[in-house]
Amino acid sequence: MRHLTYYQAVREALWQALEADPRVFLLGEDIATYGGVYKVTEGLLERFGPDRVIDTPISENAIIGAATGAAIAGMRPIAEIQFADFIASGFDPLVNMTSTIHYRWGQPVPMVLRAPAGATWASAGPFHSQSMEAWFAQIPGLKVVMPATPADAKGLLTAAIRDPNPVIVLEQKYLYRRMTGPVPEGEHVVPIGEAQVAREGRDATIVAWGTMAFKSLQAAEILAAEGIDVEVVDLRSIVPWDRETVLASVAKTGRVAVVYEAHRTAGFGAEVAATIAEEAFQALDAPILRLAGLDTPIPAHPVLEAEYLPDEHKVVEAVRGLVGF
Amino acid sequence: MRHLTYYQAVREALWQALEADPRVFLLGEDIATYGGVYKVTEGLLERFGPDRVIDTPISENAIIGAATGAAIAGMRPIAEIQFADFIASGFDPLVNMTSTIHYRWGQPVPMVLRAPAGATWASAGPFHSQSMEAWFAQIPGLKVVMPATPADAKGLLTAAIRDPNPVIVLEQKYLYRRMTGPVPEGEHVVPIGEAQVAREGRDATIVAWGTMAFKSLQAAEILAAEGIDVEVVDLRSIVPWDRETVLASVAKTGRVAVVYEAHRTAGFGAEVAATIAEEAFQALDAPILRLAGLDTPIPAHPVLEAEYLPDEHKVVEAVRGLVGF
Amino acid sequence: MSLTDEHRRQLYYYMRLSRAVEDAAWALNNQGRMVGRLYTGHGQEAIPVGAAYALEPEDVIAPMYRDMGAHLVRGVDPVEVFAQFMGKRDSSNMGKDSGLHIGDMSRGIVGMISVLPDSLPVALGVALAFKIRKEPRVALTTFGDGSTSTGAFHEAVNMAAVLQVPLVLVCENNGWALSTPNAREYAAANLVDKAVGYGIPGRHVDGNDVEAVHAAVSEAAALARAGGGPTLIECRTMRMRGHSNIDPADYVPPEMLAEWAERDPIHRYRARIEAAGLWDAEREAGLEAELQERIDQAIHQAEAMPEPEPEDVHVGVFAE
Amino acid sequence: MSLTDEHRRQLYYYMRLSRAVEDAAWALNNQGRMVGRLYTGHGQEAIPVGAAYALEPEDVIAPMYRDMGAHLVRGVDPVEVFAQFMGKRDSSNMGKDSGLHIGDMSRGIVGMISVLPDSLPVALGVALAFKIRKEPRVALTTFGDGSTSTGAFHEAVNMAAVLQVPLVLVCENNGWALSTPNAREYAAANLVDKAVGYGIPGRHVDGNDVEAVHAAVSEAAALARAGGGPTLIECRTMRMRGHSNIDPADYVPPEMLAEWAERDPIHRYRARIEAAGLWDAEREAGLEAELQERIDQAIHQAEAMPEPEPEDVHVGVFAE
Ligand SMILES: Cc1ncc(C[n+]2csc(CCOP(=O)(O)OP(=O)(O)O)c2C)c(N)n1
Ligand SMILES: Cc1ncc(C[n+]2csc(CCOP(=O)(O)OP(=O)(O)O)c2C)c(N)n1
Ligand SMILES: [Mg+2]
Ligand SMILES: [Mg+2]
Repeated sequence: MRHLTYYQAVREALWQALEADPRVFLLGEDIATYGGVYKVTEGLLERFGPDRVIDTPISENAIIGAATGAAIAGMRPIAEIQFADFIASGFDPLVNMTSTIHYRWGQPVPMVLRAPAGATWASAGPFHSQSMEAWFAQIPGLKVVMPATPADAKGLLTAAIRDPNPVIVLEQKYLYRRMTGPVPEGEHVVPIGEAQVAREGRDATIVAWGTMAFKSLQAAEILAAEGIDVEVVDLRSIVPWDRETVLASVAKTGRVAVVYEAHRTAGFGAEVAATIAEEAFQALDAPILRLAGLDTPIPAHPVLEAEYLPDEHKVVEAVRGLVGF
Repeated sequence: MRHLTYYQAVREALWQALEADPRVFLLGEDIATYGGVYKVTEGLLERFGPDRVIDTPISENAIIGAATGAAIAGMRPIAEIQFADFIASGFDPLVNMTSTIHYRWGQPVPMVLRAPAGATWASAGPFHSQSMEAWFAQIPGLKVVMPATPADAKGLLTAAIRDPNPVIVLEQKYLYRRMTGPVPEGEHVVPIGEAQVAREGRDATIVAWGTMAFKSLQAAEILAAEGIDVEVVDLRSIVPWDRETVLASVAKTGRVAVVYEAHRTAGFGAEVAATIAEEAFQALDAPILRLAGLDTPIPAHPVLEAEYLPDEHKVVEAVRGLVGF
Repeated sequence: MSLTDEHRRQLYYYMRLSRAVEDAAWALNNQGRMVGRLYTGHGQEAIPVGAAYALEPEDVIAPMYRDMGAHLVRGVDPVEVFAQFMGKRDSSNMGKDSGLHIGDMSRGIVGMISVLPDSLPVALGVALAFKIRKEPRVALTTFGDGSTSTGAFHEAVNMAAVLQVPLVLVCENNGWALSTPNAREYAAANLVDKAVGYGIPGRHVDGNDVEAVHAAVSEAAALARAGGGPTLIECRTMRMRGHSNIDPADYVPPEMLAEWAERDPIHRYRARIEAAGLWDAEREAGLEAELQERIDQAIHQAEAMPEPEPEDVHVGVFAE
Repeated sequence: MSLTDEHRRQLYYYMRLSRAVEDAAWALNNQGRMVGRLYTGHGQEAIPVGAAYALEPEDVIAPMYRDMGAHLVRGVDPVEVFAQFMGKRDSSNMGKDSGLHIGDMSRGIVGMISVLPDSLPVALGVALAFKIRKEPRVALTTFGDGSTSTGAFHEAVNMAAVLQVPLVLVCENNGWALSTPNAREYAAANLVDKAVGYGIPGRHVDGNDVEAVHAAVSEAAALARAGGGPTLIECRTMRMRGHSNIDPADYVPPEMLAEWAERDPIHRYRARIEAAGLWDAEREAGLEAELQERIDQAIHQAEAMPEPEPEDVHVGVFAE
């Protein structure tokens, strides 16, 4: 199969959706003329014109509100927030208006909110590095996906565009240009809510998502060389999340590490761990381990950033402890 | 000791702080002339004047930003957000600016953000009932307290006002006029970060906070009549939270239910449960149980609201199951 | 659209119906027969009625909580209103939300939420959809004076102006945002001065004159439909009751209420259509009886509707 | 304050120093010797220098990322700037944040964050503190044209106007918000038209004329200090480089750059002070040498400072 880089896979999903469905349009800051700060939307203005690829003022609240309005008026808007951190500036419409419309009056809101999220291991600092999936997971009515491969970047975005609900796609900016992989050329849909067993193993389970799934697979290779055989479950979707696949893996291995990049406290990994504690209590041979970002802002200096972030080496160390328990 | 209602205890803390410290002032919507929608700030304008009790336009972002600015300029602002739900409209300054100032350039931000939070069991509906402590717990740099008694309402607010950090006080609007209790007349400080064993017991531990601590104590009485002796730990502070007291209780009882009003998924109870799963694995005789609000918006109709909310009867039922495990 | 005699009688009718429904709801609420509080548009009826009446059926309106009249003009039946207010299972919000948060895109009504003024950016999006599809439709949204202090207002109006979408912005300036008077909400001489900063036309209208509101909105809608972008219309009125039915509003100077009582939009309009020979005591008596009956029946019907069942709470978080 | 000869030479000095520091940083950044990207105020130096120079030491400034000159005027040494840019342990941000996010209340500088324009409501709060304490101090904040589209801007400016706090609002309108030109940011003829809607004085100033900026800010500060509330000053300028050092900015028409190059604030001001007999080639040569040495030394000193240690990450989330 043909290989694409992660950001190219995102662009392909957008391109194909714009081709296939006249209701689809894009809006966001600097996405048209500039092609987006990560050049993900480059070329789309030229192909689809300014009515379907719309540059907006710096107005995250209005971008999210407008996408919501266009969605209920029959369009399939795809809004980009330039960095996921800035969703905080449009937080209210998202969590109070967009997320509750269907529950309150039965009106579907088929919109997508895309945003580059997560750290870069390149000093992007406290306001261009955050992973805030836990905020959205607290809000009923929002779906959330975090693709960890180019194929999933295309497939989950495509699923998001077709979903009748608001879906937040937290694209992993670390992977945009670092990860290349096979991506189906034509229609490619990855169902929202299905985890992927990215690697099978017997000794322990790692549950991870986004960049941490990528790092965990690297860790698994290192561990394999030591004779430790870990299973890596890439969650892919945060809301809804695939409890069955996770619980089945834990039932098999009896040991689990939950690895996430967001701040440890009240991160989504807490939900995963709590669920396992509730549902798989008797299958566990060791305490559930969480490895996560620190409870500090995400610092800029590489020395500090490295200390903040979980990476393959920290995963390896954690899993060694887990297996030795 | 003299008894006060919860909202009176809040007002007394404000009153005494305004008396004691010229740096203290209040700002918010309808807090001055009107005395606040729950009349918590009634009488303060008359006593302290319009320079220290300030009505603002409907501008949650600017209220939070202005409190932050006044704090770094040497004041001790106490901002009110009329309903905690509307913090979403001022989310960005809080989570990105206010919370990171000290970490990034060493400047303390001694401000308090008060807001009536939680459901009312009186049809306040999706936008006047939310409990969003988990959002703030995900943000390093914000302290969060949720008093469950009049004494704590006064003592934690007083501690918050004196704290050199931004502290969010999620006052429990359900308790404002429903709960009366002894409150020390003079200076009364409840240290932030210390849980309270609100009831001692042997058979199981309930960890709860805010209104759910109140309801859990009611449940404990019912359970006691059945011969089930539960310990109720009222967390009081969410950030930082008192892991030691919780873990000690779990070590003693071996069984734990975490009860919270917020949406179940990714609620702060997930953090508590995950921590117990990690730290007290070998002390547990039963799976950690979570009883929480549903993963739906908080509905208005009493029939639906009752279904959404955990209450003393649901706690009783859950604990029966836990003890019978 | 210029108003025929029949139109003018209808404008009067809708204002009367709006007030009758709200008066009945006031009583119901005080009797504990409603879910949640009541926020009325008593004294402001000319604005939602005049504005909604100026729209075409295929247009979309995103009204605020005082806009009973706008709902009625769009075809919402009083039965639906009372069912909604009672949180009935088959009401617009199915008991999940309360108040006048009725939403129904098939009739072009965006359901509001409590957070202010969150329908405004949504209406911008509806208008954007019309623009993209090159449909000759407009979106209209109403909001209070207090709501113009919010960031949501600013971002949405500015973006609407930049994108030149067909949006009509109707501010119901009733002098107060809960207990906060205009002077503590904005420092400009007139709220409509904000239009200058957005580079869009601004109109200042007597909000207690239903025909003036209708004319201003008709003109703004025509401009928007023709690709001329948004207009900000400030309708000056007065909140004649408390913020909600539990607010005694003793912060409002009694003189102010007395002064505005003179300008009641319904009384004024009745005088006007009577002077024009379109209305008389007999018609009035007939209307009175009709409204009475319609309201009584509607309450009856609504009250007979089923309450939500506990299981309903789980339904509908996501669309299938 | 009227400008003496010495003041005028200082204005020139600070603009030159600002550009020299930024030029050096540009080179450092391209060599990978900085943490994070670089956003310069090249071509806009007259605004932060003129504005900061108009303040009293006890005033507070909340600058934006292009305001090197404002920091220098407030007494930040180039060593501190380079240390900050390198993320050194003893820099303002201790390596935890990067860019010109220097904060130091002892010198009246509010540290900005990336989210736009979050210093604006903070500056409002600083001004509010001054007002409450009845101190004759003002807060000043600068922000880009693009930032005026945000809700944060609107809420803060409106509240400042309503509360009549001593705040000076300086918009550095450089024509662009990243790739977005003014015409797609706002629809008004002039950005300063927004002042009308806020009911505050608005001033339109040539942002490439340091004395004009200084005069406008002095006047606004005097008004604010006297209890006259906020003023919005639009300083018209041009962003002469890419948004950051990695943006080639090929969306900017070359003619536009050429036209503005003619109006470079430093070259213009040098001509002006030369014409006034305050400056000459000899002084210029001396300054050149002095700057060169100062910058070289500063970089050296900064580079010798220790990097953060891994454990530092844990320090300082909360104040004790
Ligand atoms: C963002 C937000 N903040 C606060 C409130 C609480 N609140 C509800 S109505 C209201 C006053 C609104 O005033 P205005 O917009 O003038 O409308 P009016 O009630 O006068 O018609 C306030 C402060 C809210 N609903 N949303
Ligand atoms: C809320 C928010 N949205 C988006 C961004 C990304 N961003 C950084 S700078 C910038 C352009 C700012 O333009 P302007 O305010 O005119 O300042 P300039 O860079 O032109 O000096 C954008 C969109 C941001 N920092 N904050
Ligand atoms: Mg009003
Ligand atoms: Mg700019």
